[in-house]
Order: sequence, then C-alpha cells, then structure tokens
Amino acid sequence: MKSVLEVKSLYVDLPLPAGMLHAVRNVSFHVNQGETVSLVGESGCGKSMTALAVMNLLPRKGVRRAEVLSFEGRDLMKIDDSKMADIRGNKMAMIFQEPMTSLDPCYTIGNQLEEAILQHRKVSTAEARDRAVFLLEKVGITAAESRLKQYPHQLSGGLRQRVMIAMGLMCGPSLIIADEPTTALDVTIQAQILSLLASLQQEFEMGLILITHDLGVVSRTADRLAVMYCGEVVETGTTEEVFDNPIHPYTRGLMDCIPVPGKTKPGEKLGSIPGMVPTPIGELTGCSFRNRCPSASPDCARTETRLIEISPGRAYRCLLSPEACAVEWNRA
Amino acid sequence: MIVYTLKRLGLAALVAITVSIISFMLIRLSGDPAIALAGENATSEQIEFIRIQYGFDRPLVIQYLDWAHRALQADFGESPYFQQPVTRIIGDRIGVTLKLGVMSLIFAVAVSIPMGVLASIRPNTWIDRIALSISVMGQAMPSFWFGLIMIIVLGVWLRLLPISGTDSFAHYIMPTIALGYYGIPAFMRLTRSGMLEVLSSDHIRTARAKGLRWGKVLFKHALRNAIIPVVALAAVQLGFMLGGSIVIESVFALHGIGYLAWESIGRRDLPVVQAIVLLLSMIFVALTLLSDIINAFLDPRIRVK
Amino acid sequence: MDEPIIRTVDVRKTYRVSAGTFKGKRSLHAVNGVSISVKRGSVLGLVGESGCGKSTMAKMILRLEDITGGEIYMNGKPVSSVSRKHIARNIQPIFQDPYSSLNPRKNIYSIITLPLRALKVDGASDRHKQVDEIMGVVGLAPRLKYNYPNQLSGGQRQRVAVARALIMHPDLVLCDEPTSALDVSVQSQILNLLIDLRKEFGLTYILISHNLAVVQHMASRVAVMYLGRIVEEADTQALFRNPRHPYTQALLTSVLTPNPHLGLPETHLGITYPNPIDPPPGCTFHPRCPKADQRCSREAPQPVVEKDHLVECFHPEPVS
Amino acid sequence: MATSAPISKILDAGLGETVIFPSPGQVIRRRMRRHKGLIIGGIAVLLTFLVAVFAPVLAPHDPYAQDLSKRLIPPFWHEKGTWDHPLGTDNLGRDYLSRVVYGCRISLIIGFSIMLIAVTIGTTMGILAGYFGGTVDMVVSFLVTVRLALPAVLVALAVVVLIGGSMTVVIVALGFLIWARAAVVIRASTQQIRSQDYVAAAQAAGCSTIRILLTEILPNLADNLVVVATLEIGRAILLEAALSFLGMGVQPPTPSWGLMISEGKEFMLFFPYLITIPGTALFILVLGMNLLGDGIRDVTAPEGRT
Amino acid sequence: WAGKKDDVLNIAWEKELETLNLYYQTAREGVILGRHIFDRLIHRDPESGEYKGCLAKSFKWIDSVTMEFELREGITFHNGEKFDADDVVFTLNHMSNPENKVKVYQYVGWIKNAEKLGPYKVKINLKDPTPAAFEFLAGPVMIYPDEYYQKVGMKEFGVAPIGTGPYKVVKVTPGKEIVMKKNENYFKESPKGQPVIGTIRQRTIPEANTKMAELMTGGLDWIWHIPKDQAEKLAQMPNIDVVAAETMRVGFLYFLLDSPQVKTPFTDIRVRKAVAHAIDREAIVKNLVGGDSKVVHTTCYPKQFGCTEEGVTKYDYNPEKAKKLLAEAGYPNGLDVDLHAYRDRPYAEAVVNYLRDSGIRAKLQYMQYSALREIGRARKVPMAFWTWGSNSVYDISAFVGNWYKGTGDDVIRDPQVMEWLNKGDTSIDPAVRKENYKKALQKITEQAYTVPLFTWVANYAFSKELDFKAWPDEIPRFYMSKWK
Ligand SMILES: Nc1ncnc2c1ncn2[C@@H]1O[C@H](COP(=O)(O)OP(=O)(O)OP(=O)(O)O)[C@@H](O)[C@H]1O
Ligand SMILES: Nc1ncnc2c1ncn2[C@@H]1O[C@H](COP(=O)(O)OP(=O)(O)OP(=O)(O)O)[C@@H](O)[C@H]1O
Ligand SMILES: [Mg+2]
Ligand SMILES: [Mg+2]
Repeated sequence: MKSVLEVKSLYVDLPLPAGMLHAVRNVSFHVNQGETVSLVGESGCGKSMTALAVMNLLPRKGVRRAEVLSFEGRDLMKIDDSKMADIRGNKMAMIFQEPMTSLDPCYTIGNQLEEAILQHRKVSTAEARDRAVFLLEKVGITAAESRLKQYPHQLSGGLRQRVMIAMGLMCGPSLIIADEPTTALDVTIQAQILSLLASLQQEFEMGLILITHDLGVVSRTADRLAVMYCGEVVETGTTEEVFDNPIHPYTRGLMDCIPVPGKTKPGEKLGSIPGMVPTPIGELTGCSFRNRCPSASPDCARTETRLIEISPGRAYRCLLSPEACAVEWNRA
Repeated sequence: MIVYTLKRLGLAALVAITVSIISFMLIRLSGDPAIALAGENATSEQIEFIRIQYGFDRPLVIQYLDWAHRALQADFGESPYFQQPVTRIIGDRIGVTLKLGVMSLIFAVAVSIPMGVLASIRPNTWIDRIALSISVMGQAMPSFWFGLIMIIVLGVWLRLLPISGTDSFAHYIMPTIALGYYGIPAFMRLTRSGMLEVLSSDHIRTARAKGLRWGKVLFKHALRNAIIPVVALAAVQLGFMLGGSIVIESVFALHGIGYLAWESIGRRDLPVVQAIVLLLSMIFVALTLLSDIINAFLDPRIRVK
Repeated sequence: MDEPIIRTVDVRKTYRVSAGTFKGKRSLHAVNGVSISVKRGSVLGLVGESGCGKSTMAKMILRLEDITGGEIYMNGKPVSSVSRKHIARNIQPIFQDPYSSLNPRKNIYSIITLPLRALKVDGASDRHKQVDEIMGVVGLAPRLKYNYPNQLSGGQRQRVAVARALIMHPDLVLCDEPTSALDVSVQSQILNLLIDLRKEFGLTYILISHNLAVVQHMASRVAVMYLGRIVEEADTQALFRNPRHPYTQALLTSVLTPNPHLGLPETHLGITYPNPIDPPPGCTFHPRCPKADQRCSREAPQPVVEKDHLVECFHPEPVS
Repeated sequence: MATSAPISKILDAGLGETVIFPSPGQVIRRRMRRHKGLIIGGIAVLLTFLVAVFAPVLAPHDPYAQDLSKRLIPPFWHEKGTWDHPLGTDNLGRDYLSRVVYGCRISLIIGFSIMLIAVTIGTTMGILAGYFGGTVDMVVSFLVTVRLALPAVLVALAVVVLIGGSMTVVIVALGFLIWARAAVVIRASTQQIRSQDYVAAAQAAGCSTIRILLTEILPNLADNLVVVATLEIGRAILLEAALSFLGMGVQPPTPSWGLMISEGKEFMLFFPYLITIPGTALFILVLGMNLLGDGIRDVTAPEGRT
Repeated sequence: WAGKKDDVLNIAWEKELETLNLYYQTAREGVILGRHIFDRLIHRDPESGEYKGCLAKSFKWIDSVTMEFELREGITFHNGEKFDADDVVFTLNHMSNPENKVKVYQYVGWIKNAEKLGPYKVKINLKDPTPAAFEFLAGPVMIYPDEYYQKVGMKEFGVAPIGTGPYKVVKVTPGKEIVMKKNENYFKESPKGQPVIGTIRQRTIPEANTKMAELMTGGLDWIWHIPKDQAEKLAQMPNIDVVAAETMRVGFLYFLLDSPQVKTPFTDIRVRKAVAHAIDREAIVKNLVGGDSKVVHTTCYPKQFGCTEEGVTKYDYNPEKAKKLLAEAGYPNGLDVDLHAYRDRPYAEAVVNYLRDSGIRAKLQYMQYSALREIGRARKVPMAFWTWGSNSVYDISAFVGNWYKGTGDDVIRDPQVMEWLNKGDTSIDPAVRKENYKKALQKITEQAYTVPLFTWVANYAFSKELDFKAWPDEIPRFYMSKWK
C-alpha cells in the first residue's frame, strides 16, 4: 500500500523558562493510504506536538528536527512556509479537540468552510458553497443550506465537530490528523463522530492519524497504534497485537487501570501505575518510565533505551526482553 | 431586541437622573449661588435681589424638579452669568470639544492599534519593547506637561505649529496629540493582549491548519476578534477624553465645553455646569450603547438569531 | 427498612439565564422533578449527558444551591430546615477538578482542616494528629503537609480533596466526576482509594460520572438522567443487564470497551442535541429516540416502577 | 493544551522521589529576578520612598523658609547656580531641592491615601458584586456606570472649588472618584474565584459567608489588589497634579510636586527648571509605580501566561 | 497672524466676558471694552485728571442734586442711529431703574431720573448729594442707543453692542474672540482723540504661558497681567516692550473680630498688631511685585480723593515685636489660623511665610473670589487677603465705603467709623469730607482692623511695533495707540 506520511526520528524541543522541554523525542511512524494510525498516551506525552510538528504549526518557539518527514514523497523539512501552507488544509487536514473554540466565532459556518477551498482551488464562491453543502450533508447535517448561514455558537458541540470534519474534507486531503476529536463530547456523540470519521476515511481512501488517550477508542478504530510516554514511543504494532499481547510495562499498566465491564469485577480494586508522568525538561538519560516501572533496575537510569523490533512493525522500548517485561504488576 | 433596547434606554435614563441629582446637589449644597452671580463688588441688596430673581430661595427639591422638568425639554435654563440660554452657550462651544475628542480618539487608535498588532506578532522583540515603553511612559506623563513642552518645542523654538486657537486644522494638531497620547497606552495594551490571546486561540490554529496565508489569518480572523474589547474601550475612552479635555483646552486656549465647565464652576454658573455634566454623562452613555451595537455587529454571539 | 440518608422528592432547580445580550432572560430547568433516595452504605451512580443536571443535583444536596421546588430529606429531615453546618457534618463533596478545588493560597494542612475549623470542632491540639492520620489513610506522604497545592500532582491533589472530605467522618460523600480530570493511570489510584475508604469507614457515595464503565465498577445502584429528569433507575446489575429506556440503551451501546476485535457501535440516535433552554415538548428525548411515535411528542411519560426498576418511557423494554 | 501541568524533571538520582516542584514563592522570586521592568520600577519606588522617609536628613534647608532676596536662583548646572541651593530656588526664594525632597513625602502620602480610599471602596464593591451577583451585582454595576459617566476631573474640580482646597478635601474627593476601576477589576476576579471549586468546598465544609470572603476569596485577590493599588497610586498622583495644574489641588505652601509644577508653570518659558525638576520627579515616581504594578502582575500571573 | 502689516492689533486676556452689555457685568475687561465701544457724557483725562465734555458739549451743577448737560450734535452710533437727548434720557432712566437689575447699580443708583430739556439738552436729578457723580458719569455710565436697545433687548445687545465709541464690534465668537474695527465716523471733537489702528482682535487665552508664547512668536501684539519676573525676561526680548504701571488696586489683610460661627484670635488687638508687624511689606514690594508698587498704610489708594496717611498709625516690620505681642496676648508658642486668599497666590504665600516666621502658622486657603466673598460675608473667615480696585473710581468712598460702612462685606462694623464715612460720603464740601475720612482712617489703623499691604502693578507686554501707554486706572486705551 502507498505510504502517505513517513516520520522518522522526529524531535520537538520547546524552550521554557525552566529549561528545554523535549516534548517529542525520536518518534517514528508512518501512515499508509486508507489506514488509521493511532497515537495513544496520557496527557502531556507529546501526541499533539507530534501532530503539530507534522503540520508545521508548532508554538512560536518550538523547534522540530527529523531524519525523515515526508508527505506523499515530498520532504516537509525542506519546503518553505508558503509551500507548506499550500499543503495544509489541501492535502493534509487537521481536526482539533475543542469543537467549542476551534471555529472563529465571528464568521458563519459557510464562510469558514468556503474559505478552506477558496484558498487552495480556483473555484467560484458558488462552487465552494456547493462543495460545503455537499460535505455538510455527507457528515450528516440536515438542512445544510441554512446551516451555512449560522454562526458557530448556534451549533451544539457535536454539530461543530461535524463541521470541523467537513472543513477538513473540503479539498479532499489524503491525510487527516484528528487530535482527540471526541474527548470533549458525550459518549453517545463520540460513537457517532467516530463512525462518521471511519466511514469517510473508507470512502475517500485517506490516511488518518487518530490521537487519543482513550484505549477504548483506539481499540475500535485504529489499524495500527503507537503508545507514547513522555515524548517517546514505547510500543507499536497493529491494534490486535498490542491489545492482545502488550509488552511494555507501561502499556500493560495502562490496560490494567481501566475498569472493563465483564473483565474487571465490580467493586474490585483496579490495577494502577504509581507516581505520575514526568515532564521531560533538561538533560535526559535512561528510561523515562523507570521511576514508575515495577521491573526497573539501576541499569535503566544509565542505559539509553532503544525501540526493539520483534517483528515488522511491532516494537517496544525497554532494556528487558519481552518475557522479562511481562512481570505481573503488583496491585497496590 | 426591543426589550434589550428598552432596558438599555431605561438604564441610560436612570444614570441620567442619578447623575443630574448628584451634580445638582453637589453644586447647590455647597453654598449660596446668588453671591457668586452678583459678581465682584456687588452689594448685599443686589445679592438678595438675584436670589429671589433666580428662585434660589425655594426648597432644593422644588428647584431640582423644576430644573429637571425643563431639562427634559432640552431647556437648561439661562446662564445667569452670560444671560443667555445654556443650550446656546453650549451649542456654540461643543463643536470644538467634539472635534478635539474625535480627532484625539482617531489619533490614539491610529497609532496604538498598528503598534499593538505589531507588538503582538513579535512579542518580546524590540518592537514590542518600544511599544510597551511608549505605553508605560504615556501613563506616567501628565498631559498638561506634555502639552506645555510641545508648545515650547514645536511652537516657540521650532515655530512649526500654531500655539493656540482653532482657526485651522494645524491648530488642532498639538492639542490632539496631547490629548490623544493619553489614550494610547490603554488601547495599545488591550490590542496587544487581545491579539496575543486570540493568536494563541484554537480557531487561529484552525485557520492556519486550513492553509490560510498569514495576512489573512491576522486580519480576517485575529484582528476582528481582538478588536471587540477595543471598541468597548474606545467608547469609554472618548467619554473620558471629552471630560478630560478641560486641561488641554485651557493649555491650548480652545474654547470648548471642557474649559467652559471649568470656568463656570469657578463663577458658579450652575445651569451651565449642570448641563455640561449631564451632557458629558449622556454622551458617555450613548457611546457605550453605540459600542455595544458595533460590537454586536462584529461579534455574532451578541447578535440576535 | 431504615431511613435513606438522602431522599429527594420532586426536586427542581430553575435558573434564569439570558439567551444573548439582545434578548431577555429565559428559564432553564436544570433539574426538573427528580426523586431519588440513597440508602446508607450504598453507592448511587448518577450518569447522563453533559448539562443534564447532575452537578446541579449535587449542589442542591450540599445546599450550595437553593432548591426551586420539591424537598430534599437528609436522614428524614428536610434540608431546608437544618443549618448548612449540620449538612456539612454529614455530607462532604469531592469535586471534579483537583486544580480548582484546592485554595492555592493555603497549605495542605489548612486545606484539610478547613471543615474542622469551620465547624468549630474542639481539640486544636490534636488536629495535627488527625491530619497526619487522614493523610496516611488517603496515601499522602507526611512531608507534603505544609506544601501548597501547586506543588502537588493531580492525583495528590485529589487525595487532598478526599482527605478534606473525610476528616469530619461524614456519612455521605458526594463525588462529582472525581476522576474525569485525571489521567487514566491516576484515575485508577483514586478509584481504588474510594473503594478502600468505603470498606474501611462504611461510607455512602453518590458518584456522578459520565464514564459508564466506572459507574458500573463502583455503583450499587444507578440513576440515568436526561435533561433534568431521571429517566431510568435500577440496581447496577439489573440496569446494565437489562436497560429499559432507549436512552440508556444508546448510552450503553456507545461505551467503547477496549476490544480490538469489535467495531464501532451504532447508537441509532439522531444528531439533534438537547437544548435545555428550549426543551422539546412531550418526552424530551423523543427527537432522538428511535422508538418515538406521535404520543411521545405530545405527552410527557410518567415514571413507572417495576421490580424496583424505574423507567420513564412509553415504550420501555420489558423487565426480563 | 496541557500547559498548566506542573513542571517536573527526570532526575538521575534513582527511582524514588523524582518530582520536584518549586514552591509558589520560589516561582515568583525566580520570575522577579528576570523581570527588568519590575526591578527598575521597584528601585525607583524604593528610592522615592527612602527620600520621603529621610527627607529631614536629605533636605539642606527648611522647605518652607522663604528668602525674597534669593528668588529664582537657577540650579547648579546653570552658570549662575550655586551649591548652596543645588536645584536653585523658587519664586519665593525657597530651596528647591528641599521642596522636591519634602514633596516626595506629600505626593506619596496623597497617592497612598487616595489609593486606600479608592481601593477600599472599589474592593468592597467588587467583592460583594462578584460574590453575591444578582441584585447586588446590578446595583454595583449601576454605581460603576454612574461613576464612569460622571466626568471625574470636572466633579473633582467642582468639589474642591466649592468646598475649598486642602489636602484632605483633595484626597477624599479623588478617593471617592477613582474607585470604579478597582471595583471592575476586583469584581471580575472575584467572579472568577467564586466559580472555583474550592469556594464551593468551603461552603460545603460549613464556612460562613464572611469567613469565605475573608479567608478564601480575599487572599486570592491579594495579587490583583497589589497590582491595582500600585497602579492607582500612580493615577492618583497624576490626578492630583492635574487638579493642582488647574489651581485647585493641595494648597500652598505645601510642597506637593503637582503644586510645584503648577506654581512653576507660570515661569515655564523663562525658568523651565521650575517645572522640569518636579515634573521629572513626578514622572519617575509614576513610571516606577506603573512598572512595579505591571511587573507584579506579570510575576504573579498563573503559569503559562506572560 | 497679523500685526502691523495687516493693521490688526491682536490682544489677549484670560477672561471670557459674559456679556458685552456692560451694565450687566463688572469685569475689568468689560470696562476696557466699554471705553472703546461707548462714549460717556463726560471724559476724565487720564493724564491731567481733568473732566472734559465728551458726548456733552458742556455740563454744570444747578444745585447739589441737579445737573444739566448740553449735548453735541451730529454724532451717530455705529449702526447709523443718531445720537440725541433721547438716548441719554433713556440710558440713564433705564439703567438706574432697579427693575432692570443692572449689575453696576452702585454707579447709577444715585440717579433719581433724567429729563429731556430739548433735543440736545438733558437734566439729571440726583437722589442725594453725590460728590462722586462726575467720576461715575465719566466711567461706568455709558450712553446706549435707545431705539436699537429697545428693539433688540438686553440680551441681544450683549452679543451685538452698538455705541458711539472709537471702535465698533464686528464679530463676537463666544468664549473665543471679539473683533473690533475702527469707527471711521468717530466724531472729530472727541476729547478721546481719533482711533488709528484699523482692527483690534481680542482673544481669550486663559493660560499665561500660551499667552506669552504667542506674544513671543508674533501671534499676539499685546498682553497684560504678567508677573514681574516674566515681564523682566520679556523685556529682554528684541521684539517686545514691557511697561509696568501702578494700578489703583490695593491689597490688605482683613480680620474678623468676632463671630458666632468660628473662633477668631483677632478679637485681641495685640494679635492684630502682631500680624501687622510680622510682614515685611517692603521686601514683598521690592522683590515680588516690583514696578511702581508701593507700601500703603491705609486701606485706600493714595491718589483717591480723601485718602491720606496723615496721622494714621503705621506698623513697621518687626518680628520680635510681633512675637512679644503674641506672647502678651497669650500665645507664647504661636498660633494656628487660616488665611483665605483668592488671587495672586505668590503674594499670599509670601505673607503666609512671613507670618510663620513670627509664630503665626497660617494655612493658605486659596479659593475662587465668589466662594471667598460668600463665606466672608457669612462671618466664617478669620483673616483674608483681599484686594480692592475701587472700580477705577478716584474717590475714597469707592474703597472704604465697601469695607467699613456696614455693607455685607463689612464684618467689623465700627459704629463710629460708619458715622464718619457717612458724613464724608454725603457732604459736598471737600474739606468736610476729607476731615471725616481722615478720622475714620485714623481709627481704622489705630485699631488695626485691617493690615494695609501695598498697591498692585500691572505689567503690560507688547510688540515693539506698538505705541502703547499705560495708566494707573488699569484701563488700556487702544484708541490712543498706533503702530510705530
Ligand atoms: N505552547 C506550549 N508551551 C510550552 N509547553 C507546551 C506548549 N504546548 C505543549 N507544551 C508541553 O509540551 C508537552 C507535550 O504536549 P502535548 O500537547 O503534545 O501533549 P499531549 O500528549 O497532546 O497531551 P494532551 O492529551 O493533554 O493533549 C507537554 O509537557 C506540554 O506541557
Ligand atoms: N449557575 C447557573 N446558572 C445558569 N445555568 C446553570 C447554572 N449552573 C448550571 N446551569 C445549567 O443547568 C444545566 C445543568 O447543569 P449541570 O452542571 O448540573 O450539568 P451536569 O449534568 O453536571 O453537566 P456536566 O457533565 O457537564 O458537568 C446546564 O444546562 C447548565 O448550563
Ligand atoms: Mg493534546
Ligand atoms: Mg457537572
């Protein structure tokens, strides 16, 4: 299958008053046409930064570095800002987490939708509007014509998120990055939006990067996933592989933490990971999970960890062998 | 919409009444206006005469109601000092003050908004520093002193600009700068902080993710959102400028209502003072109303469905 | 059967909200006639969509909001007749956001002792002992005693909130989404703590959450709210096994358990979103309901209880 | 974006405690050391404050002692200046340096007193409006509107002119006129604080309203109050100077800077030092106050904002 | 920006006149304009002090309460209206009628009525013998055009005044400027002479520095009321001339001897005397006021009729004596008191500082004239710094009459003084008058009811191209000026 996006050894650094924040470290993944790749991890682990680095929308002082960052064969590290702007929203679209604030409150939905295509295509406003109506209907919004004249605040969160999706599709991109598209929504709406995304992705044969911290969402939607911790990828593989047979202690801890109806017994204690996620500021050595890891040894502080590939596309980041990793988490 | 407008108008009326009572009481309770009216070297008989002639011997409440009743018909009575209808006296002078106020506002806005925008897109650079310094210094510099210094430098030493009077546009330049300068810090800071906030907001990121060019992001999406609080401030600021033009009018010998009010206080020309206080208050209320309407136009969240 | 700790009878809360700058004020029925009861020692889970009135209920029970209509009975006494201090002795809250629920200007010690000081409990001398003890119970290191909240992690902060709630040994702890602001790895720590504490002190919880898995894991009885009303209430087992209200069914279907072998569920709900200011006539759920008919749009259903399983629907799933 | 997450570090030290958080005081101290404006403003204010306190030591002459035979001696940098009167003498032959030094006291006292009145009124109104909302809020908002609608300089002038100028009248009149800004700022922050869960927690813990206002709300307003207070002092000093300029501020022979400018203004064209000296002093003090106020705001702002 | 080359004389003062109907205002600036726009029946020559006929060809006393005037013929008002006896009769009767509420009633109140004896002959009947009548007729009593005045009315006349004077008003912009043009048809026989300068443009500029800056840059040709030091500096400028002229204004401290409302230490004559000894008036005059200012020892202007220093008690500058007097009066550690003042703040401040040196810690209460006068009359002011210009009337009755004759301003009310003044005011025998005024002045100074200070000077600064002469009566006469 054709690869849409190829990321190899991506680093993102943010200078903060307290020191240099290494928000993303040595992250590699790729997305194929029509495939859903999920980045999953807890808050602050660098998921959004990875996405923004790809879009070249990092915060002002953010600096990105990568061995390979290529999109449809073009090296994104080498092209200038205006070329990148031509790609953004055109070939590569992004949907953000907060549907409430991600639309400009001052302009109508129609205006904002049309703007996306008028920027990149030589089309008339009428054509742009037709496209907008078509896509609004596509994302399940009825009475699309009249919706075009509405302002964002007149729509509910679910509708706004649909508008955001439609906006991403305006130019028919080959890659969509969805950064926690459903986190702010109610569960019932979350399911609807995710189905919608999935079906659109099938229909238009797009690559999709789905960023989330919800293991349930990942397991139901992604083809492949990368578990991130503290700016690094600690485990990758196909969804089945990782969920059925997690290797890294962090992945396994994470899966133990959440109550799963049918699996966990009601009222029973849940698994947990002690401590909290550190923020990677300053000089970093050793494994970043070592202080929460049940099987950590003094070596973990000294030795640099690497992703160990155990089969094509399946890798984990630990000093120990897969078997040694799989020590039981003690339920404290 | 109608209810809202009525409410606003009701509020304006309430403000007007309160303001008028305050100004009426403040001035009337402070002493006998008859003596003031009689003027220097007047005798007791003259004073007594004036007291009865102007009705200063009646109870305060009656005097107030009487005044308020006539004020409603745009009749602020007659200035005892000028022996002329107050409306006419103010009418003769308000043009100068309005001109000065509006020009100062335009000056302040024209300087501060571009500066604020520049500072916000390049925070912590020299542009930002200069803009901030100007704003901090502006806040610390008394406007009368600034005006006087301008007179010395631009008027007397360099002879670039006329010093006083209202004969031509050039006459308004120095007063406009002196008064307008005072508004710059507030506008600039608000623009800058508003822009900084908007620029880091989600919808700007959305706009950029759409591939929009920087200019379009800046002017179409960022500025319009950031300008909304500035519009509200502009109304308040213009009100302040009209009220604060007393000092500037006296420095540059502009015969507007600010200076008229100041003189009238000194000579206890009560009807004039009351009318000006009320007028300035009403202008203020009207301006805030206007800014609400403009903002409703800019920000659909405020508008009707 | 002994008196429930909390019993609400047809409780209502109406807010006057402005519908926009240029418009007048409208009534918003945040809670629109809710009757629930919480038995001593049980855990009542309260679930529902955002904005359906869960937090408002909590606030009324805590007497942080005045009740617009109906009555709440605490241990049989109407709360409107008892003082807030009396309620404070018996009910304590844990809020959702551990960042805003702790006063940033106070150290942990004074945050935890606030209820003691507010209620003028004697024994200032052994307060330190009490605090040390409760900090131990919730798993806070003693050295944190004089730290300030922003020196603590989210999980630690939530533990402080728990400690503050427990220092008066209340009967009922009202947890309003206690873990939804926390990372999953921390969420389980707090849930475990709540489970332990309940066992240790025989506590009663009202647990508000939109995470159905958490509710299923923790609660003994569950009430489902929709637009200010309880549309279904039953024991946890029964409710999850046999959801009777179409909304509950949709809710349960929507839960995404981590299972890579399943696809995405179909909820059969429309995309219309309930607007609490302008609720639909009849059954408020009918615009989204797959089973809705003419009657639903005209008439509001009344609650029906069958085998201790309440449902408010014209077309409920039969009790199995 | 998770920018509000606390800053921690991965330490090499081992696997135990790895998280260090700076205390709030440390954060503020660290930010203070980096903030140039704050440092400059702080030094300026501190200096004026010291001058005010040690005025009797610093002033070479009695600020009130007049010697009509030594009028209008220029400052030392002028060829006709003398070191006996380093900054020259004024229109009545009083030593200008001594008057500037004592004027520092007066300006600070005036600024401080006006600020105290204004901030007390404004804070009370702001807290009540922000906390109770509803009718109280409406009343306070109405009062603020009325106050803002009243042309302040005009009303202050009227009061001072009609009652007669003295330091007390000026202070009270201005104090009662400039509370609106404090009220607006404090109201907004109170509203924001009031919506925080810790206030609800305190209520749920059984705290009385007074107690909540005093121990939960007020301490969290402290930063804001300090900022408002410093900025208001600057504004008050300027307003007093404006009243003095119009001849209706503090009465002579009190050496307030505003009054000195007003008196020196008569001589501006030919003896410019009479206004440049007190004007510069005023400028430095107000500038210092503003820099300090802005600085404190920056330094105490929550993490993630600058 | 004009001046000599455009024949426009630009002048400025601080004050904005309320009205140009000059019977309805009392400001000095109005008096000045009045000399240009209007003429009077008689004219007092500023140089010689002699009375000459102006609108009247001749005039004489019939008896002590009757005067008769022969009017000049062929004079027209600015609007073309002819001047005759009707104008005079109308003006005098109208203005002296209390119902018309003129503000300068004290200068017309003595008139019982005026009668027309012929088209150019008029008789005035007086209520009482009024020695100052000529003074009034030569000053405040201007002649208005009867037809025009009755047509437009009192108010409109105030913005469009019509007179016979050497200048006519052509433009009034309220609060900003008044433009006057030379009256080409000014009657040739006028004792005031013929106007030379074509246009006079008066601007109101309240800010002293602006005024001076405009003068320095040529925007103005003439300004006045310039403090001594600035005047000296202006005099050094190449294009500016400065004249300092003594004026009739006299400053004095005025005490309140007793009052139900406030405590006053000045009940004790020793305290009053202490104040008198505490002030170095010579130093103030020399250093601060400058020009021709003089120390005075009585509360009147020395050149006024009846003003004398003969036999009055004089108080020298003697701080030691002041302290001693205070100690005797029971204030060994000095005392605190307010000093109220309303103009020329530096002078008041200098006085305050002198009082401090002797232990009288006076706090300056500076306020508007009207406010001060009001509380003064209400007997709430223990000590005030007053000045009095006598409305340019060269008769002592215009001064002491206001302060010691039992009027509202008189808070001393010494019955003996009042009696002497009354006698002086109503006698037409100059010797009797002088005698009575002298007695009154002696008592006033002996009792130190007031502390007379010094006379004022007016500093005029003007373009070197302007030929301008100043007079002690504080009335600049531009109709006598010309370009050099
Ligand atoms: N604008 C910024 N300035 C400074 N630090 C930032 C900024 N944005 C993000 N960070 C920091 O960068 C790190 C990675 O952030 P990122 O947003 O990628 O996390 P995330 O995995 O997307 O988390 P979340 O689930 O909360 O969105 C975090 O430690 C965060 O605090
Ligand atoms: N103080 C208030 N004034 C006006 N409306 C309010 C107020 N508090 C809550 N509401 C409204 O009442 C309704 C119920 O709110 P509530 O906070 O109880 O919902 P919730 O179920 O807790 O939602 P969430 O899951 O988002 O916390 C909402 O529509 C909300 O907007
Ligand atoms: Mg993110
Ligand atoms: Mg809630």
